[in-house]
Amino acid sequence: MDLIRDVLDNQLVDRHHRKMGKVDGIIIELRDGQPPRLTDLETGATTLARRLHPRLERWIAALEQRWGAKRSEPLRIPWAKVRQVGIDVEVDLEAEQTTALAYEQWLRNHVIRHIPGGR
Amino acid sequence: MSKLLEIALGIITSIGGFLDVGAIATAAEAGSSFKFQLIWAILLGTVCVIFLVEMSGRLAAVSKHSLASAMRERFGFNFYILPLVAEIIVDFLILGAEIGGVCIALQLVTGISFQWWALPVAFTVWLLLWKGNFSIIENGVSFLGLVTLGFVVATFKLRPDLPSLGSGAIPTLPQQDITHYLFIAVSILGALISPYLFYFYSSGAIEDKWDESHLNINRAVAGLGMGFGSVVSLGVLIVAALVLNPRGIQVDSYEQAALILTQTFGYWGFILFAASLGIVCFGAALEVNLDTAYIVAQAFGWNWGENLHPQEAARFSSVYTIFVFLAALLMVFGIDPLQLTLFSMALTAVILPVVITPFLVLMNDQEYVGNYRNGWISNSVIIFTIALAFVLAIVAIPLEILGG
Amino acid sequence: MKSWLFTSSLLLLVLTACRQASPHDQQIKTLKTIHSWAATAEMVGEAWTNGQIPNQYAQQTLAKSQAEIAQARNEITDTAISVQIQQLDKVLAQINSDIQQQHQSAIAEPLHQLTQINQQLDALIKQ
Amino acid sequence: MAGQEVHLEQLLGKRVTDSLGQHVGHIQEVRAEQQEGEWVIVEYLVGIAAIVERFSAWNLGISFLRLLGSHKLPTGLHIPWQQLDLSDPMHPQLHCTLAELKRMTNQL
Repeated sequence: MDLIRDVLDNQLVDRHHRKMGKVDGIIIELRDGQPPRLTDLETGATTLARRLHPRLERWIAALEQRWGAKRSEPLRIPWAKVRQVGIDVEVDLEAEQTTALAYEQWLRNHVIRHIPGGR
Repeated sequence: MSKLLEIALGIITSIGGFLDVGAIATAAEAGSSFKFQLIWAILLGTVCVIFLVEMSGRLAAVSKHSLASAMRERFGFNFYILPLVAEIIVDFLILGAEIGGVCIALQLVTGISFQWWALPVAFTVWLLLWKGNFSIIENGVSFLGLVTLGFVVATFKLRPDLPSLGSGAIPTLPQQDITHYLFIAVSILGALISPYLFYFYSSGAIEDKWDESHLNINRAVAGLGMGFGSVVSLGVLIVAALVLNPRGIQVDSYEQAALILTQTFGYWGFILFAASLGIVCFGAALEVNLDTAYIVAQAFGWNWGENLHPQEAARFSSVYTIFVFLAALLMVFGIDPLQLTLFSMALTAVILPVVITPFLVLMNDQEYVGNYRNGWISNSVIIFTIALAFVLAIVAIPLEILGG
Repeated sequence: MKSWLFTSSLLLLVLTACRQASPHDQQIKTLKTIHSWAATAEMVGEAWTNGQIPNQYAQQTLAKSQAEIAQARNEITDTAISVQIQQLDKVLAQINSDIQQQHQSAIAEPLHQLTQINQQLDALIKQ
Repeated sequence: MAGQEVHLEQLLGKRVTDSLGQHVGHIQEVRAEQQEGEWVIVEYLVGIAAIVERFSAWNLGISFLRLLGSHKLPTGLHIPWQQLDLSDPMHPQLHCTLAELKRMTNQL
């Protein structure tokens, strides 16, 4: 499996194929005398921003802490939850139960529902 | 739905997708300033756009992934951020120009200045996206777009001289005003080969749940739809060349373009022009606004879809809600719609290379398009378009600074 | 990256240099703009006479023509032409007020003058 | 080094040097395999060829190179996991020299 090509930046879907963001980061663990192990996937704006520029990461984190859902820490998904890697990366989770959709939920409950026709 | 009906609908839709404020404005400007001499630019742009639209449809039908998602997955976010930001900026200006086109149409008919119409028009665009679904957006507005065939009828009534039309199909440089000529040529190509069309079309194929069985429809729709759209553009150019050019009128403003059908159709010609401009720009405004929401949502892997209820895709619908009102502000501040149009078309040409180059990789990727990979003809067209786009990008920047 | 910047700025410089149009070319360009708007006004006048366009639109477009021509006039240095353009401005104002007052018959005269001025402008450009 | 956590996405594009400080290339791809029920990294791909591979554009790349008249195809470098020291993820370094790596992996 080519991690950069097939996993990083690919669509993340939950067990019902609901879109829950994309793979923004991959975490590995270095071990003595053994090959590095894949431990988690990460999804979240701060992880993504860090790849572009470390300063951008701090800005995004500050923004997220102040406004909206007030969540800036990325969601970590243990590699054991990964069901399938095709063009999409499918994980054995319930998207709505995770923090991956924190901003989606916040917007839905605080903004969209209050606009006529949005409910 | 029977396949034939689906094809017919698709063709009508893509006439609407092809024609927008840019296509009309650049064609009118080209015809009035240089007679038939820029016909080649429309023909060249049409061939490129047919191939690229077919590919974005094929990519979506086979891989079930839109162009934007595929670009982000294959090239990584750090690359995709380039076309994404560029496209958002261009979409912003184009959306402003499309809203401007609708406002001008309303000003022509009512006499009330276009600035006053900007927010009501933006609100109507938003309301349709908020309440409607994809097929309303796609089919409803495009059927109205058939009024633009008036330009084609006018062309026949004016009986243009065929040999001189034919000579316009071959690129030649004029004796004077070379910078202006090149600027319009770049703007025409930028208006026809518009990236938002590819992103929108591939997202639309997914909204319509296309699969491999739709590949023939895709081919017919891309070829015939874009072809018909191009015929209307040519009509605008030819009518402008026959009506305005002999009098020495160069289209610097929409008020001047509004006169091109009065000679042929009288009062109804004036109304027909306003209606065509208004409908085409309104349809395009819907598409550009939706397109921006598509590419942003797809960039981050959010849930998206015009067929979803706004609360099922909260971030997606927030994007188009905010974007359309921001773009309308351009018109509220009274920026000249035609100048904005020409500027954003030339700017489109600048961002083309970064949007088209990924086609070459994606359309040859077994994992995405499987057995439906590009043949050598399609690949050659992409390579040619990339080369063309690079030349345009290099030419467009100085022309833009010099103001054409 | 640096060499690329250098090349493109050089290209830009060359292109700008090429565009340093002679005063004569500049004059022709300005005349073309004036002619274009005067011809627009003429066409509007004709179309209005034939009842092919709404009043409001006719007035707005005439006003716009006047404004555009006034702006271009500042660039004209030749006094003879300048006088001619003042004349043009008067004619346009006359047409506009005729349209405002719905003087269907009165408009023929200034419209005829406008046609003549346009022919002169055309001849000047083609010189 | 054991138990140290590394963000793989941060490694992408990082310049690798060998034990003598010589330039090896930039990391373009990381390959993983399933071993005894868990996913582990087996090798790192470096160089232009790795980019081509990442875009799975091999056929296209090869025909393009033929067009340009090139007969020798670039292969890029595969670095086995044992040979790459990631204890400073900002500056990945080989445990051996570039020449040794090439000999070891029989490349080029």
